[in-house]
Amino acid sequence: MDFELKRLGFTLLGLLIVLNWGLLMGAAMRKIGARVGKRYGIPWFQPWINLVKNYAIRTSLSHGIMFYLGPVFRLSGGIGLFLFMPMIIGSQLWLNYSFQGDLVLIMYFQFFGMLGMALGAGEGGHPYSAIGISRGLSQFTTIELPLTLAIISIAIQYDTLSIIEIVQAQQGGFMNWTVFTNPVATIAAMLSLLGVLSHSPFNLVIAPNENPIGPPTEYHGSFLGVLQTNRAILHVVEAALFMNLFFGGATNWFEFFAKTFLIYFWSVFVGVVFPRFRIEQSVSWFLKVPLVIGVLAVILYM
Amino acid sequence: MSEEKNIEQPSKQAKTFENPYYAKREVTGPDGQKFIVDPMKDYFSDECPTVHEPNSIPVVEKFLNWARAESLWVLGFGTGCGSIEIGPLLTPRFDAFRYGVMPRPTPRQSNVFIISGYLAVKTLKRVIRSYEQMPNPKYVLALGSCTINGGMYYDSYNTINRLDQYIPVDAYVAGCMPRPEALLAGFNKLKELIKAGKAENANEYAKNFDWYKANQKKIIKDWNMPDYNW
Amino acid sequence: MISPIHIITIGLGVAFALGFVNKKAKNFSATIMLVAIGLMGAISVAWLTALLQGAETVQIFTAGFKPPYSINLMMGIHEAFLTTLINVAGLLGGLYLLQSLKNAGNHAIMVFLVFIMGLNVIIMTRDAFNLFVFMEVVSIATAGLIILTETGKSIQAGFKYMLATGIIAGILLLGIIFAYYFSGTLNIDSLAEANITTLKGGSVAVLMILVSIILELKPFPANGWALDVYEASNPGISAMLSAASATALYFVLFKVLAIANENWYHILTVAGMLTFIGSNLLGIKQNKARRLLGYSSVGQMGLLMAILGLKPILGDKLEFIAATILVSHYLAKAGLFWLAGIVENDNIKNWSALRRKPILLVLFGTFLFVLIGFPPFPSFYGKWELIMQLSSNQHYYVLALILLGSFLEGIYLFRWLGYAIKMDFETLPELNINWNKIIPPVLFGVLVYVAGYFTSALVPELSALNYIPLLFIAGIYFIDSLPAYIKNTVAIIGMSIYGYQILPPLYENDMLRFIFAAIFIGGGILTLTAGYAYKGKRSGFYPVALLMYAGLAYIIQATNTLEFFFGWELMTAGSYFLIIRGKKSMPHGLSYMLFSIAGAYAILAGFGLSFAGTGTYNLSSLAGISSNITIIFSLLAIGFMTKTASLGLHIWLPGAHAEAESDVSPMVSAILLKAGVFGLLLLIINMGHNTETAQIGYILGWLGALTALVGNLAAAFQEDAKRLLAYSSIAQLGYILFALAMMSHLGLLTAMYYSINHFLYKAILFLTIGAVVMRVGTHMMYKMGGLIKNMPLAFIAVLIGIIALSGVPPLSGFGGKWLLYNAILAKGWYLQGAMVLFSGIIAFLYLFKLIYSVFLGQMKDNLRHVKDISIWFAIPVYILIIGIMIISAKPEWVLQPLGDMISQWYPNAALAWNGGLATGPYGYWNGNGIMITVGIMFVSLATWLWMMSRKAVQVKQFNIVYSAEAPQRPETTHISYNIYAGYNKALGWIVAPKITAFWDTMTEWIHSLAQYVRQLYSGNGQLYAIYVLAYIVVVYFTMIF
Amino acid sequence: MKDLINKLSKAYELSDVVYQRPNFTYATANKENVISLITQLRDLEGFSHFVLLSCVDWIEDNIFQLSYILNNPTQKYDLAIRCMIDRKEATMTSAHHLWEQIATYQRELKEMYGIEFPDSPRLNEDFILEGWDDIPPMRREFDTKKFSEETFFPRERPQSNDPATYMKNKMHPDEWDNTPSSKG
Repeated sequence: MDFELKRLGFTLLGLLIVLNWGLLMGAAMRKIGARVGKRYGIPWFQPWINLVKNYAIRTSLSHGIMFYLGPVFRLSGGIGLFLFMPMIIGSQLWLNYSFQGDLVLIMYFQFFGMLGMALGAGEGGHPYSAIGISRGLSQFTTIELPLTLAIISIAIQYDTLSIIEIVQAQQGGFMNWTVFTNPVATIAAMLSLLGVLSHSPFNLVIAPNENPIGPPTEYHGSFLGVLQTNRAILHVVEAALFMNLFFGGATNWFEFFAKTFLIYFWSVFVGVVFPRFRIEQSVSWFLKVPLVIGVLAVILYM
Repeated sequence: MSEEKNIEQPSKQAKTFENPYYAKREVTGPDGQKFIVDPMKDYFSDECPTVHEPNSIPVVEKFLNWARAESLWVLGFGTGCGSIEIGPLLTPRFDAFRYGVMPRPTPRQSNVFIISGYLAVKTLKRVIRSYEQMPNPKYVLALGSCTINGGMYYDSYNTINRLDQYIPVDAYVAGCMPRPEALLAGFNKLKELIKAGKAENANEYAKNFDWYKANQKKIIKDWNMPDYNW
Repeated sequence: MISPIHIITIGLGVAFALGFVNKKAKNFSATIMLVAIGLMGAISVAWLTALLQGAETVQIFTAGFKPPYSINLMMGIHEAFLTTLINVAGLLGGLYLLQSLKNAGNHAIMVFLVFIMGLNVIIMTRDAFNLFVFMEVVSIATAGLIILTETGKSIQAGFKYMLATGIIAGILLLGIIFAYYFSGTLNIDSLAEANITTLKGGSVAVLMILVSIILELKPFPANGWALDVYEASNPGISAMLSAASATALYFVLFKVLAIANENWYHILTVAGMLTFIGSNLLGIKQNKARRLLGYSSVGQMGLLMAILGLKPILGDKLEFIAATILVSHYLAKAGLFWLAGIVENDNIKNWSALRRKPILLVLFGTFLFVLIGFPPFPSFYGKWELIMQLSSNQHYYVLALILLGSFLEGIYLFRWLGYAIKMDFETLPELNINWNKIIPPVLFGVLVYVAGYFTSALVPELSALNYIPLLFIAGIYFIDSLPAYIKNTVAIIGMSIYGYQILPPLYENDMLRFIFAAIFIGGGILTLTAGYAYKGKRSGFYPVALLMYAGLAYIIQATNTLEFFFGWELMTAGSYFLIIRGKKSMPHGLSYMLFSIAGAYAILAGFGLSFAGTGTYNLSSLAGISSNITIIFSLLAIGFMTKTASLGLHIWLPGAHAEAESDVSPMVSAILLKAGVFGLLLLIINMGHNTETAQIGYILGWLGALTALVGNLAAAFQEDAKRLLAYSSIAQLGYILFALAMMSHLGLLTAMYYSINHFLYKAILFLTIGAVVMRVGTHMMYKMGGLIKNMPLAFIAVLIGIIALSGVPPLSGFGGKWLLYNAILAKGWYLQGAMVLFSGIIAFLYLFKLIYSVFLGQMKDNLRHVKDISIWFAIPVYILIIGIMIISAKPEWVLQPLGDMISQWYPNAALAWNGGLATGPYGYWNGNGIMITVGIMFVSLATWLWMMSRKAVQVKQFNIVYSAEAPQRPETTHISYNIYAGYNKALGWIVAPKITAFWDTMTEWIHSLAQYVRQLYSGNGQLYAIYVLAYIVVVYFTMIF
Repeated sequence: MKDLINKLSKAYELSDVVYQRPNFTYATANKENVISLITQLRDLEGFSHFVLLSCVDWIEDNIFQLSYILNNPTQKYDLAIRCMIDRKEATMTSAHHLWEQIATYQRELKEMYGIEFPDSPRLNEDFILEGWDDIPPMRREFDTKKFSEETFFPRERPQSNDPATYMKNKMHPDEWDNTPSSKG
């Protein structure tokens, strides 16, 4: 019982770290984007201010119970992913609640937040919400396909679906990382990652220019704050997933920060260079190059 | 000129303005039951705005005001010719992002409404709607002479002369047109006001709601929206 | 015992005597006639009972000489039975024709009497010349009866009939003369003894005799005259021709066949099959009821002829097969012609007039099912026995052709039934019904059930069958006039008692059957509960619903293939009627039935082959098959896959499920489809351990994956809520097929888990959406929207349903996905597996569309005041939700026993359980723990956000930011129609309706072929005569070569 | 082009023909003739493109001048047909059947000048103005300044200064007198 309490404490601490790291990473990425555009960019603490401001908004509107539950689902999705994801290998305390489920759980828990958010935004009744969601879901189906293939590939490679075991199998020098032992699967997954993090060119969902902000059009104040909180957590956790699967995981927090930053940077790096895809373009794109690479990754291990 | 006087004036048209979409209608339900649908009541909330008192703990309120001041999300709604000046604001040359200014596409997530110049009566209606849809700590930055006294359109039959008669204005940026630097100065002025706790115009609007509404309805003859657009 | 000769004496005597009766005393003469036929019948019945009790066959020699010098009659068991049939038909037919005969006058009454008497003699006589004479008598009488209705058409038909029978009679006479010339006898038995074919020129005699009798049986294509007769004459007469004449003539063929040699059996088989297929093919294009019945009659006679031709292989089973099919045909065809006389409308589309008198509709349906050979009617057993015998003797082509012909027959018969059940009947005139016209068909309707019961008693494999459910259904039918809630209660009580009886022993002994029985019976009770929401009588619903459940229960309890097939056919019939109850269900009911029949025939063929291989009907004997494994497995799998609606065989499903009533959709989707799964499971656990089946399994795996992909994609592009769910069912069954096809421990576990889950959530979704549809009056999702405000109960149910379906943790669907991952990795089906998982993700598209378009978004004007779903729908739905919650929180309660069960067959790579933690070959999963973790997290976050936003202003649907405007109408603001347009652009080509197009083309071809062949029948009497002659020539040349 | 004008002049009594530019001509026609004239121009003379329909308020002469400007894309030639109608009974035959877009011009003229075009589609719907219930604002008897002052809460405007004196006094009191321009 004592251990259980300790684990709970460490998990909450980890959540706090991840949240702040996510916010900082978000700021850093905005800053990088600005510097690429030769701007000075936002102050590094801007995300925290935005968060505080949003939680401090006084007006609150509700379109109904599901509208209110939408952000709850979304944040539960983010935090849940965090809970089921081992963060730092090497310490029992930073493994969170990952003993309850394996990689498949992570794969499908991603949808928890998406689905809830979709429903919440749906009850908002705004046409753009529905359009945004329909695009998001359409795109997400195809994003998952190469990722699924990559995961099957590494599951065959390591003969397990347990993230902890996958990470442990990669210990002992960077040449053991999946990225070097199974580069094809890594490529497929990293292409999927672009979609998972929904940066440009795969950000039609919230494309501010043609479809103002997409699903969260009606969300404001604390609802929006919850969504931003989730976004910060989710980005770190997604990056952590890829870190665990392909880049040898992390044995301490510094390694964690460095690796998640670089993985996240990959999507930003692509995002600042490429313009946005239309939905049928992005769907077809994922079903061309990444799919072929993913199939190749599986065939190599068949 | 005496001839002109002889010309008889056409009388004012007696017009009623009813939006057919919002007219009451009789509808048959799926079970054959008939009932009246009144869109203005059934589709729009008729609640009035309320005054949201600032946080009772001064330190907290000061902190929150600081956060509000440093995170100004602008409603991207180009109301007049001045909106041409907002674009450069986000370019590397002026880079308003460094002051925490960011454009948002939806009023629900914005705090600052930039009225960029002249306002036709028609546009005013949309401005009111968008303003009312913004959540409570909200600020109006009026840009250009037109918003102060009508500017070069002072005698036009369809542009308003004074914005503050219709919605509360926090800061004016004078000029025709003001340059982006002036706009940045306006933002900084607004920040000062917010930090000083003086930018509580959303509450003012709620307090003087009837007065504002009377002014708005005086010129918007085809008032076909609820009194407060949530 | 009265001598059978008195049948003749009574007939002839009364007929002559009638000549002296006053012409105006028509009532008297008609009564006399009926009494006479009754007496004749009494004699036959008396002989039948005596013979059945062991009396000796008697020979009667007229004029006191022995053959060949006298005419002799015989009264054996065959003769007694057939004369009984003919006299009963004559009695009822006479009753039916009472008015017509009276109107036509005494001579008509006389003719009718002579006709019946003649048929009796034809059956009894053993003398060739006597046979010829009475055949002529019957011919002339028939012609007289045909022109009884004095229309131009009937007179033409009578003429054509005379023309054709004249030719035939001439040839027959020639043949008899030759036979006498060569053998010196006219007695058939003596002719047979003389082995006439071996005599010089004898074969010509045999040819002439046999070919003329074959021609009398109206073989295709030399039967145009007969069809005109059926069509044009009074339906009462047609009934006599079809039931009595055909029966007698068939017996003549049976008798005379004794004189023929081996070659004739082949000729008969070929001629019979040609007729069976040809006339059924032509029937497809036919819209006139009586002509259609004519085609069907001719076809059935063709089948019977072929059966006679198969005598060498059928051996002592011949009589059973022929008798069951003959009796079925006799009862059904007479009944149908009589109904045709009542309907008085020759267009099959106008047979909906029968609905004015529901008993007639029931009779009609009964007779059609008799013709197709559904249980519990005699023809079912006959067909079963026939197929079994054919396959054990390796007559695969004949087997295939018989099934093909039956299938063709099914097409037009069920189309007709569909018209009768579904077409509008308000505009049709009232039926003109006399008591004497209604008694005969009703009596035959009863007889057909009685016959079925007695036939089943002859089949030892069915001795264990429990008839109580069927009696219960009959009971329900008799209280059909009571209000629905009473019948509903009775039905639920009945099912509960039945469940109470069969479930506990199954739980002890057979986990597999227990689970499916629990789904069938538990699901049945739950879906029936929803029936309380219906007001009024709901007539006809309960018997058919219970029939389906009874069929399912029989399938579960079946120990041999016959019982299984019996249950399968009952289930098909019941579900057909359930499906066709929907408003626009006519075409979907038909396509369902056709796929089902085709599937059932595949199963039949498969069972036949397995019988051939093992020599036993036992279901478990499937495991012992050593030959033809691939074919048997494929046939059975295809048969079962018509029910699971796998890709290619799925086109019946969307329409059938979507258009069915609100509480029927869950029955046919959540429950009925599991019958196919059960069949496949049986197949795999029995036959799955072979290398051959493993190869088929590989194909099935791909097929399942493709089904899942196409089903889900198609569902995403639907606008009709129920159609969406129907496509979703296709896809879900695709997962199950995929998992089953792996034939591994985890595969089967996944399939079972999916089956249970699919039952739960699809029942929830279909019930809820069905209830919503009942409230809002449309299936189209874009016409709904925003209903969460009015229907919170429905919303919660659908929400739970879609979360469970989508596989999002923590609800039960995730277990399925986890198992699937492990199974795929363990089996090594990576690419197919990825396809299945991909389609699982596509499911999100339609699930979101479903819940969003219906419950979220903008509410429409006309739906502002709809109420929440009926409480009677909500109760079963919430019971099912509790089920989902239990399975989600405690998956080990289900998975552990399932795993133990599957280990019997596939012990390798099982899951290891440690409390709630399951460890598979690849991963681990703690459903219990996840549920708790997610629950605590969700509740605390919800509370936190609620604390922050508890003062929220409740706004209404147009209070949205709308680019500074306000929405004008909810219809234009609710984004739902074609919401996945972009996705459609990218991937829509996958679901282009190629398969539907394929089946449409097939249908078109069959119709075109029928149309082409139909040109044979020009309606020209001379041409028909030439056909008859040509037929003889062809047979002659066939004999020579 | 003169040939064309001469030809038309005979048939339609054109007056005030002004050859404005080599490719642009004004002509005035009677109210009754205008529609048939532009029909002929469209169908027979190749003026297939309708440029615009506008109005001038000649309040002193108590007339509205309508100008239909047509374009002949093959010859690259514009022809403006002017037509004077009475201000008091400002009604003109609708020409929307010739070019559909004319209906829109006519809505504008109805809204801004109050000119009636019977049978023109959607003529009485709001076009640019929303909820306007005063006299049509482009009629010259409408006093827009007065309207603005009555309606829009005018702010007290600052005293308007002569820029030259203002600059002299306020900004350059010393230098001003010495500039050459002030001397000259």
